[in-house]
Amino acid sequence: MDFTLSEDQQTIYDAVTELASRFDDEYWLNKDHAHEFPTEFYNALAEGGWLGITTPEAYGGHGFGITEASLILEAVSASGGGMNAASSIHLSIFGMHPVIVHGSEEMKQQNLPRIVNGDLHVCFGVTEPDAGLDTTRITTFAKRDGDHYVVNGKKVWISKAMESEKILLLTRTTKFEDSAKKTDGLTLFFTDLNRANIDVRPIRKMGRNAVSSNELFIDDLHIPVEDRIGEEGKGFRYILDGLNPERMLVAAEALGLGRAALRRAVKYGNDRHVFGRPIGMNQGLQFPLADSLAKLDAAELMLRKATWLYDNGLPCAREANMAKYLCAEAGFDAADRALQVHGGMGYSEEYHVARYFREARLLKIAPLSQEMVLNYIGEHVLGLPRSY
Amino acid sequence: MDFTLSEDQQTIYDAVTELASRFDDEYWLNKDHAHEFPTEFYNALAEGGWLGITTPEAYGGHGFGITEASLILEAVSASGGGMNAASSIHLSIFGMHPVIVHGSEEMKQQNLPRIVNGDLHVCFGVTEPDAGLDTTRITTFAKRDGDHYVVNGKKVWISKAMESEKILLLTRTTKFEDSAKKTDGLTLFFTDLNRANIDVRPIRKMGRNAVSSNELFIDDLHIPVEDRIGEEGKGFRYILDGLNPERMLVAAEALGLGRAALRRAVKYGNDRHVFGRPIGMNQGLQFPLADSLAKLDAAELMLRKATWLYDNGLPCAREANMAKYLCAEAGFDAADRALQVHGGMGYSEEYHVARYFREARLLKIAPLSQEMVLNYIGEHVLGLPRSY
Amino acid sequence: MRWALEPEQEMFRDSLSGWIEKVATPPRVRGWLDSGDPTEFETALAEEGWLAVGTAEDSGGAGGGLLELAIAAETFARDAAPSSAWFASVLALPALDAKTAVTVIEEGRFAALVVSADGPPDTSARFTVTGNRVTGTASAVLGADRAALLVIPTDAGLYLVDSSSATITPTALLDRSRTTATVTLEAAEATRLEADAATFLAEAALRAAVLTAADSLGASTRMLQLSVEYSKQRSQYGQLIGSFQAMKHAAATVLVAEEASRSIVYYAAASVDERLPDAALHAAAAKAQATRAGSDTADSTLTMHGAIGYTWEHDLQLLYKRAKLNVALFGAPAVWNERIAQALELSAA
Amino acid sequence: MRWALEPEQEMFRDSLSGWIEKVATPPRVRGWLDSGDPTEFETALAEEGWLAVGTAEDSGGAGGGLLELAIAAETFARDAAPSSAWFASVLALPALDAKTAVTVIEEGRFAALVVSADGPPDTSARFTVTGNRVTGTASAVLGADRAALLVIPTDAGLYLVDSSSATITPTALLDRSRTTATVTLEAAEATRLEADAATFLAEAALRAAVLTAADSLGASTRMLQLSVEYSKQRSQYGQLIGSFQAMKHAAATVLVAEEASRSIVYYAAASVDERLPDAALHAAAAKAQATRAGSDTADSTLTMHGAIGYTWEHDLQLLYKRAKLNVALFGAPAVWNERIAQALELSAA
Repeated sequence: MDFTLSEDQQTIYDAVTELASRFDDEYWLNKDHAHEFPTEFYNALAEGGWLGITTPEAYGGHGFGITEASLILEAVSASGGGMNAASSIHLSIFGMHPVIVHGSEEMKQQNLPRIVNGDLHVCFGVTEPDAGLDTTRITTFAKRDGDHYVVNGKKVWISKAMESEKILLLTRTTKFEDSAKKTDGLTLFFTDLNRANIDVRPIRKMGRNAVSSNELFIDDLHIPVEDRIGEEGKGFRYILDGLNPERMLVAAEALGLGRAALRRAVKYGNDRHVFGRPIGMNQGLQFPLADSLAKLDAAELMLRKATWLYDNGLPCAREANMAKYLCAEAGFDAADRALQVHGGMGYSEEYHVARYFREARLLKIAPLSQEMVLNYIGEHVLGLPRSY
Repeated sequence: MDFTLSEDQQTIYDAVTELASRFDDEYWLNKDHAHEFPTEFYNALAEGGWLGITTPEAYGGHGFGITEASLILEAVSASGGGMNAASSIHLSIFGMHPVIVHGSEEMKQQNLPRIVNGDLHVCFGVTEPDAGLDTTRITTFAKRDGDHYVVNGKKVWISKAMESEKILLLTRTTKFEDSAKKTDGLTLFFTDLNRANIDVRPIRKMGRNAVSSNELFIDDLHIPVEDRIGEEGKGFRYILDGLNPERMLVAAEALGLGRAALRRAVKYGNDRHVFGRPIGMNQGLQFPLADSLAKLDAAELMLRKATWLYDNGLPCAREANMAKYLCAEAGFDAADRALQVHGGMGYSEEYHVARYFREARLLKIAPLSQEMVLNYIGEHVLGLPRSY
Repeated sequence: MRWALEPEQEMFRDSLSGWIEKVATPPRVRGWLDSGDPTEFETALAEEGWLAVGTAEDSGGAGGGLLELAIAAETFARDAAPSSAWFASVLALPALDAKTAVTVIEEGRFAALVVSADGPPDTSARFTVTGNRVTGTASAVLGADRAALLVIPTDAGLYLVDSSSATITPTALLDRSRTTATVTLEAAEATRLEADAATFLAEAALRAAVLTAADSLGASTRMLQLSVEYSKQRSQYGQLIGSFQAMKHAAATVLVAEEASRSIVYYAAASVDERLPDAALHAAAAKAQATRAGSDTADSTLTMHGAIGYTWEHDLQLLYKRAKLNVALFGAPAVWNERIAQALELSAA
Repeated sequence: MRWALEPEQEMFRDSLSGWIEKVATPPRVRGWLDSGDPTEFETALAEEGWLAVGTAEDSGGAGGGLLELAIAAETFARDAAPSSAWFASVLALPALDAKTAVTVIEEGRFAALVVSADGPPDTSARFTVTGNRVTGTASAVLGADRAALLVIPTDAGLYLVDSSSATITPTALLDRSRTTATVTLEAAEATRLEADAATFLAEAALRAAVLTAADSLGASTRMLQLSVEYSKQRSQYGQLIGSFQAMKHAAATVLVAEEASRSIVYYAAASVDERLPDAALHAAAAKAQATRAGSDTADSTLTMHGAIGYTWEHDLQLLYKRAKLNVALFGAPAVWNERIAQALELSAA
C-alpha cells in the first residue's frame, strides 16, 4: 500500500489550487448572481494548460489520467469556486473521452487542440425529460439521409449549452421498440451546436448559476456523417465507458465543495465571539464539523482508490459509485453545517456558504441521484434483488 | 498511490479468515452465553503462530507491523467471532508493545516467547473509576519500599483480568498534585496478577461476555523493582506510544463486526420471502444496507491509511482517530440495520445479529467514546478551541 | 381546544404511578426478570383491579378507553415492568364475550391474542378450523406464555382456546422485561367468538401500535431521567458531565423528541377511541414517531452514561433493550410506512 | 381529553385557508416575490381583518390567542405568502397601547418588534435611551422594512418609534418570501410604552418560537402535497415513481414528522396561551421539533422531486428555502437546546 500522491499529482493539485486562489469568493458570488460565465477563470485555466490534462500529447494535451483530472476539479471546487468553477471546465477536462477513444483521426485533429487551448467550448447532450435516469429510453432521433443525419428531439439539463460551440449528442438511430437490446440503436455525434436548428433555453435554478443548464429543442438538425463518433448504433457503449470516470469527477467536485464549506465554518467558529468566547467552543457546533472532516477524509480516500483503479485498468464500478455517494453526502453535510454555524440561510450571500449549500445540494440529485447509487450497490455489489 | 495489500498481508488475512471460519456462530453464541473464555479458538490462533505477529523475531514472533496486526483482528471479528474473538487475543497481538520497546532484556526473554506460544495470558490495567477518560487522574499508588513497590488502588473495565496471569499495570509513583506536569509521576509495571492482593470481580455487562471485564481491588500488592517497565515516572509516555495503534486495532474489530453483520443481513434479505418475494427487494431495507457497505468500505480505507502511516513512521493521529470513529460508526450502523432486517431484537440469538449488535454498541463507548474522538478532531485537526 | 387530561384520567395516571412505584421497585423488577417469573407482578396487577381499566363496565371492566391504556403502558414501561400479560390481555379482551371477560379481569386469568408480534396483528397468518377444532402455529406471540386463554384468529372467525390445549414454547428475548412464545394448536378444542374477526383485528392493530408507542414513551422518560441523575454525579476533566454542551444538547434533543412523541401518542389514542376518520393514520404515525424516538433516545442516553450504561447492574440496559424491541414489535417502521404511504395515495392507482 | 379545535377555531382556519387560496395564488405569490413588493398581499390582509386575529377586542382585535396565530402562520407558509409584515406585527402588538394597536390593525400600519432574528427575541441587544431619544442598531429584524411603527427594546424599557425616523436597510434573504432589515436609530424621537420589557420579551420569545414552528409545519404540508402530486405524474423505468418503495417510505416519514409536529405545535401554542408552568419548555420543544422536521422534509421532498425540484420554476424551492430559514430564525436549535437543558437542570448547580 502507498497512500501518497505522486510528485506530479501533488504538483498539479498545488498549482491549480494556487491558480484558482486568484479568483476569490467575491468573483464567484458576482458571477453566480449575474448568471455570467466565468470567462476569466476559464481562460486562466486554459493558459495554464490544465484543460488538456487528459488529452493525449499528440493533440497538445498532457495525457494524464483520471486521478489528475479529479485533482484539478477538486482543487478548483475547493478554492471556493465550487460547481461554477468546476462546471465551466468539466467537459474540457474529461468530456472528450468518447472522441479520444472512438472518434476519427480528423475529428481529433480538428477539435482536441482547440479543447486544450480553451478555444472550443463543448457540452454533452444526453439526458431527456421523458427518459430520466434510464438513458436507453431517450427518443431524440437521428434519421440517416444520404451523407448526413436529420435529428429531431428534446434534451434537458444540458450544462453549458448556452456557451458551447459544439455538442456531444446522443441520439437514437433505431427506435427503442425496434432494437434487439435496449442498449442497441443509440448513436453518438460530435457536431456544431447549430442555433438555427437547436433552440437553447436556459433553466432557472437554485444554484450554480454562472454556468447555464438548458433545455434543447432540436428541429431538423442536419449532422454530416463525419460528425458521427464510431459506429452507428454503438453510442450507448461509448458513453458507458465514461460513466465511472464521470462519477469520480462529480465526487471530486462535491469533495472540494465540502472542503470549502468546512474551511469557512471553522474560520467563522473561531472568529465569531458570543458571550465572550468563540462559538467554535460549543460542542454542539464543533462535533458536527469534526464529524464532517472525518467523512470528507474518508470519502476522499474512496475517490483516490477509484481513480487509482481506473488509471490502472482495474474494475472500479463499486468504488466509483461509492465515491460519488460518499463525497456528495459528506460535501452536502459540510455545507449544511457550515450554514448552521453561520446562523442559517438568512445571511447567506454575505458569507458564501449559502452558495456552497445550494451547489452541494445539487450534487445529491445530479447527474445521478444518491438513490440510484444505492440501487447499484444493493444490486450489483451486495447481490440483493433489483428493487425497481 | 497503491491500494493493494502486500502479498504477505493478503496471505495473513486469508489464512486467519480460514482459521477463524472453523469456529462458527454457534461456538461464539455458546461461549457468550456461558461467559466462557474461548480457549479452543485462542489455542488455535496460538498454534498458528498468529499471536506473535508483532513480537520481534528474536523472541519467537514475526516482527510484523500494525497493519498485519489489524488485519488479524479484523479477520477474526469478521468471521462472526466479533469482539469475543478479538478481545481474547487483542493484548497478545499488540499489548506488549511497551515491554518490547521499554522493557528490560530479561523481562522480554522471560515473557515474550510465552506470549507468542499462547501460554501467557495478560491484561492491561489502566482505567480507574474516578479518572474516567483522563488517564493522568488515576490514583492507584505504587510506593517504593527497598527493592519493591507496594501498590494500592482500584481499576475498572480491565478486560480478561479473570483469565490473565500477568498484568500491565499503570500506577502513580508521585501524586497528581505533587507532579510538575500532570503526565509526570506515572509508572508502568508488568507483573504477576497476584490474587492474594488483587481481588478480581467481573462486571456483568450487555455483551462480549466470553471475555470478562473486571474491577480490580489492589491491596498492598508487592511488585519487585525488576517488574518495572523503563524508568519511574515515565509510564504515561510509554503507554502514549500505544494509543494510536490501539485505536486502529479497535477500528479493525469494529469494521470486522460490521462486515459480519452486513453479511448476515444480506443473506437474510435474500433468503426470507414475504408475499412471495425476497424482503431484500424492498428499497426501505436495501438502501440502508447499501449505505452501510459504502460506509464500511470508506472506513476500511481510513484504517488502512492509518496503519500504513504508522508502519512507515509517519504522523498518524488524525487518521487513527478517524479510523476509530468511522469504523465504530459504520460497524454499529451495520449491526443495527442487520437487526432491523431480522425483525428486531426479539429473535436475536437465533440469528446472531443481536450479539453483533450488543458488541458493536460497546465500541462506540469503549475504549474511547466517539465524542472524545470528535473533541480530538475538532481541537487538534480543525484548530477549533478546546470545548471541555 | 383542551390540552389537559380529564381529571379522572389524571387521577388514574397518578394512582397507577403511585402503585407501580410501590410494587415494581427496581430490586423487585430485577428479581422478576432474573427469575423469568413475573407472576407476583401479574397477580398484584389483577388483584388491584388495574386490568379492568380499558374495558367497559358491563364486561367487568372499569371503563376508560385506549387513552387510559396508553397511560398504563407508558407507566409500566417507565419501570421496565414485565407487562406482557397485561398487554396481551388488553389486546384480546375486546374479542371476548362479557362473561369470559369478567373471568379474565376478576380472576386474573390472563388472555392473549394469538398473532405474531413480528408484524401488525391484522397481518398475522390465520389458523384453520375443522368443526370446533383449531390447528395452526404462530410464532412470537406476545405474552402467550403468560396466558390462560387464547384468542385465535382463524380463517373462519375468532376462536377461544384454553391454553392447556396448546403447545406454548417461550422464545428468549433480548428484552427480558417482555416475553413471547410460539403457540401451536393441533386440533385443539375451541369455542367460536362472536366478534367479527376482520374488524376486531384491524382495531387490534391500531391498539397495538398506540400501546407500543406509549411503551416507548415511558421508557424514554425513564432513560432521560436516569441520564439527568447520572449527569449530576459523574465528573470528567474536573467538571460534572452535565455541564458539557454535548451532554446538554443530547438531553435537550431527547426531551424534544419525548414531548413530540407524547403529543402524537395521546392524540392517536384519543383518535382511535373516538374513531376519527384518520385514526389509522394517527396510530401509524404514533408508532413510527415514538418508537423511532425511543430507539434514538436509547442510543443517546447510553452514550450519556458511557460504559456504566453498558453494565448489567445499571437499570439503563433494561430500558435500552425495551425501547429497541418496541421498534420492531407489532411491525417494523417499514411496514407501518407502507400503510401511511397507502393513505397518501402516492401513485395514481 | 378533547383533541379537536374548537368550532370557532375550525371556522377561522377554514375561512383563512379559503381566503389565502383565492388571494395568494401561485402566480401572484411569484409576482410579489420577484418584484420584492408584497404590498398587495399585506394590504388585503389588513383590509380583510386577518391582522385583528390574536389581539384582544378592546385593542381593536378580534380576539383569539397564540393558537389562532399559529393556525394563521401555518396557513400563510403553505402558500409561501410574504408574511413578514404580519409576523412582525403580531410580535409587536402586545407591547402597544390600545389606541396604537387599533391603528395598526384597522389601518394596516404594520408594526415590527426590533430584535434580531438571529436569536430568540429576549436575547437581542438593547438600544440606549437619552431623554426620549433612542439610539442603537439591530440587524436581521424580521419585517422591519415593511413596518410603519417600530417597537424598540431599550435598556430603559420599551419605546415606540415611527419608522420614518429610522434608517432601515433590507438584507437579501435566500428565502425570498420573508424579509429582514437592519434598523439603525440615531437619537430618534420615541415614546415610552407601558408594557414591562422583560415580561414582554420573554413572552415574545415563546410566541416567535411557536409561530416559526407553525410556519415550518405549513411549509411541510405543502412540500409533501407537491411531492405526492409529482409522484403521480412522473414515471421512471416504466413505473410511476410513487410506486417505488423509497418514495413511499420517504413520504410516510415526512407525514409522520408532520403529524408529530402538528401535535406539539398546537399543544405549545395552547400551553403559552394558558400560561401553563411548562409553557417555555413546550414552545422550545415545538421550535426544535417542527423546524428540524421541516428542514428534513425539505431535503426529502427535494429528493423525491429530483432535479425538477431544483429549478426556479417549481414551487418546491420556495418552500424549501422557507423551511431552511425557519431552522435558524429566532434562534438556532443549539440556542433553544440550551434553554431546554437548563430546564432539565443537568448539572447540580
